[in-house]
Amino acid sequence: MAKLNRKQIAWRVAQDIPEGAYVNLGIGAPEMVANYLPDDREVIIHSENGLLGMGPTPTPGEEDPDLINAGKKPVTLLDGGSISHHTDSFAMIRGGHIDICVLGAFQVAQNGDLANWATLDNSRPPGVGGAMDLAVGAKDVFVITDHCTRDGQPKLLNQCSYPLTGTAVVTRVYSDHALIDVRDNSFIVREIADGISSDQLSDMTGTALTFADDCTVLKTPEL
Amino acid sequence: MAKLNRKQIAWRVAQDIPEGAYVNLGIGAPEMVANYLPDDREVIIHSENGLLGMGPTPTPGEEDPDLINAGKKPVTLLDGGSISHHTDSFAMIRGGHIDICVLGAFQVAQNGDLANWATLDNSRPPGVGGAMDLAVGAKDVFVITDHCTRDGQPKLLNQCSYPLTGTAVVTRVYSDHALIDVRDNSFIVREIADGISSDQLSDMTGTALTFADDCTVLKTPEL
Amino acid sequence: MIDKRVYDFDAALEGMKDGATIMSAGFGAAGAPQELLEAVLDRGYRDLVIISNNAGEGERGLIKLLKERRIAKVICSFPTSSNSEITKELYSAGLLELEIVPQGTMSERMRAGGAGIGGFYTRTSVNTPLAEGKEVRNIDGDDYVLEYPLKAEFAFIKAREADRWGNLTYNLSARGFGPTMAMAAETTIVQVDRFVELGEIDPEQVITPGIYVDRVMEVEAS
Amino acid sequence: MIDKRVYDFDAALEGMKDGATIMSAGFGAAGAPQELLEAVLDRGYRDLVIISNNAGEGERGLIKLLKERRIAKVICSFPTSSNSEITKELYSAGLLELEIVPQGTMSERMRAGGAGIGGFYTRTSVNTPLAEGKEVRNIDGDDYVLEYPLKAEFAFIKAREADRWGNLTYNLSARGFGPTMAMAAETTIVQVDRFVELGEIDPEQVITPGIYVDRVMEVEAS
Repeated sequence: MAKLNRKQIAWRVAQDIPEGAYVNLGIGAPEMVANYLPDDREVIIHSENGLLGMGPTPTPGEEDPDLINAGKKPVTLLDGGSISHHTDSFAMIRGGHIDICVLGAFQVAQNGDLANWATLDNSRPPGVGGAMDLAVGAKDVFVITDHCTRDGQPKLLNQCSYPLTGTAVVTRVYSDHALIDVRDNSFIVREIADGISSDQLSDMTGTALTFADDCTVLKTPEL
Repeated sequence: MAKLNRKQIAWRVAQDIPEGAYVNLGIGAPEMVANYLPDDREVIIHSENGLLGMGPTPTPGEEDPDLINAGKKPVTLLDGGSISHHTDSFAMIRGGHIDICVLGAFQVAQNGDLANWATLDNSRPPGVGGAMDLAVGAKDVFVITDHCTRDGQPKLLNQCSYPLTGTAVVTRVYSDHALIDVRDNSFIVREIADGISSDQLSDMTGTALTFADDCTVLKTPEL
Repeated sequence: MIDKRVYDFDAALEGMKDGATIMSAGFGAAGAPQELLEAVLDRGYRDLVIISNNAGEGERGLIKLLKERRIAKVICSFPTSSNSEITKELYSAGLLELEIVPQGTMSERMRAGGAGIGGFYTRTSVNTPLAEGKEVRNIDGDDYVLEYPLKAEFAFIKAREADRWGNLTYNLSARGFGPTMAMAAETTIVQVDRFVELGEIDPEQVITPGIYVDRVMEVEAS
Repeated sequence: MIDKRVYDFDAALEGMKDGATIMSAGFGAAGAPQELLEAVLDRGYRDLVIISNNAGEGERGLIKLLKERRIAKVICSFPTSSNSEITKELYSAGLLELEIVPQGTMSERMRAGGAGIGGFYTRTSVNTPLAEGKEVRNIDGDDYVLEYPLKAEFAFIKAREADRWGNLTYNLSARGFGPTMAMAAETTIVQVDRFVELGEIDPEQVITPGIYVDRVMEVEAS
């Protein structure tokens, strides 16, 4: 059984980002997607704090504390990049101008509901950041997630039990076991990791899966 | 009987614009106010089409068709001037950041209602421009107007008969006969042109006037 | 490679059709995309709905379209200018529909369309004929009118510089409605004075980021 | 002569008081007005209500105010950072009130406050706990939540350059919430890297026009 590691999931997402797309990459694992975009593909990355055309991490010593991404890490701007203030940056998000955003998730429901900002643990201060804006604003919401929690609970469910980020927003899930479209109130498995059976995947999922007729093996390089 | 000419009315308004005020001058007679601001007084003039810190008319030959005022006439920018797009420019107006706007009027009512955008003549296309935004947005709305229409009808009334621009917005009227505050549902005469009696002014007005205890002569230079 | 540059009006106007709704930037002649509008005229499109601050001025652009009776309706704040008799004539003859919107409300409605705002409350036009039939709501003691977003199929914009990503700068008060209309249209078409290389515009001086722009064309003033 | 420049923190903070509501720009440390916040700390003000994207980060500014228990409440989108334990501790102990607002809604609410918008409808947060108790309205088939403007007595901003009229430029992503907060506060106080002469900033490159700025002070990074 060969589940994907985080880099491989990020690589797989990157292959689906088309030339010319405006893409917002969430904090954490989604940020890694930028590392695996094909060299010949021009993609414009948006960061909620006002960057459009974000470039790679600067070489050590070249960091500018005033040029950071949503995760507050130093970044660069590509030629053609631009700066906007926060309200203008969120107008891009909320106005439907971002083609794809890639987010992490605690839970995803088969109707596309997303829970990724708060758990049921009230001792921790909640924090939402730009997640709710991205969830409703981006044309496509891709989720990167492990198929199950660390203690084996499914994260793909009939219905989310955690507080929602948005309803009916997720369009595709990239898990460590499969690539799954969310459509017509169903999880439709498009690609499944090598060595994982349909039954095994179903056992790890909290609701019924539909397997596409042309469901193939989810292939990634070693990373 | 010495009524004021337009230049004299504009001069009188200009004396009431304090140092540091952000001021929007409407198209037509209000534009002339800029010509009479005291030389030692720094006032920042806003034009609805995105200019802040508007300067005087350019010298002939120096006009830029892309640097015009709300009346579409060539202007200049002072040092410290800035450009904004239309929505940002109207955010200044509507957000209450303009201290004073000076507008023309067809009619003003004693409660401060203003009618200055449409008559009852339906054959002419109506046009409102930024008048309704300025009327509600500016902290003070000063009106420059003749006291009566060309055919002798009063323009200061108990109630406007023309379509309104805004309700309870005018704070002061500068007419060719008097300077009148609009307060507590009353026209309060502060200054009256030389040679005009209270009775004469009342006869030209479509509602009762209150004369301030310290009402003085409205003095202007010859212009 | 992303390349939003086009080199002729046919490419610039791809998808244009009779009955299209077009936002046309410009305040008077400043920032008016005259050549794009005239290319629409040349190609015979009609029954157009125009969203523009003025229903034409002078002899160019919208005035030409009005004279040729290509425009069914104009949504604007101030239709006439001292030098635009045709607008008055068509309106008086019942041949031109006008929808009058306060200038700030018009601009804010377009921003709402571009920014995903479903509606907003403004004090502008309360108790006036322009608020007739609209919902009024008292918020903290003041009455506000509910206004809805304004969108369009096309925006026509005139800018100073564009790069191949569609980033724009403008010239002085020709900025006007350009940045807002660019957000609010499905397809934003820009005529620019000159193309520049990617990276030539300082990231802090980009006024309209390319995300809002579909096509840019270098057009010499005619 | 209009001159918004001040030369010490006492002049910059004139009118500050216990219980004041302060918008503090900055996203993480970028654009955070640390020295202004610390001047508030030094002067002993308490029971402050802070509006800021984060409830502090690192060791400066808001974190110092939190450690000294000067802040009663923070309105923010994301209170904690990897390096801000104090926020979690105070919250867990019931010593800090937090109001969580989606980042785009927070920004838009401040813009509404600055632009005279009485309220607006957004899809953000519909059907989530952050929309609880709020009016929901279906517009053209989608549900929207009604949000109201957010204003404050003071805005603290960090900018790059300022002239005596208060025109501002910013450094890269330190722009952040600055331009919006400047619009939304009664008194906007700006710490800048350097003063420039009137006219040195190109009129097209002014990001925050002086109309939104009350005081500017040159502050060396400390």
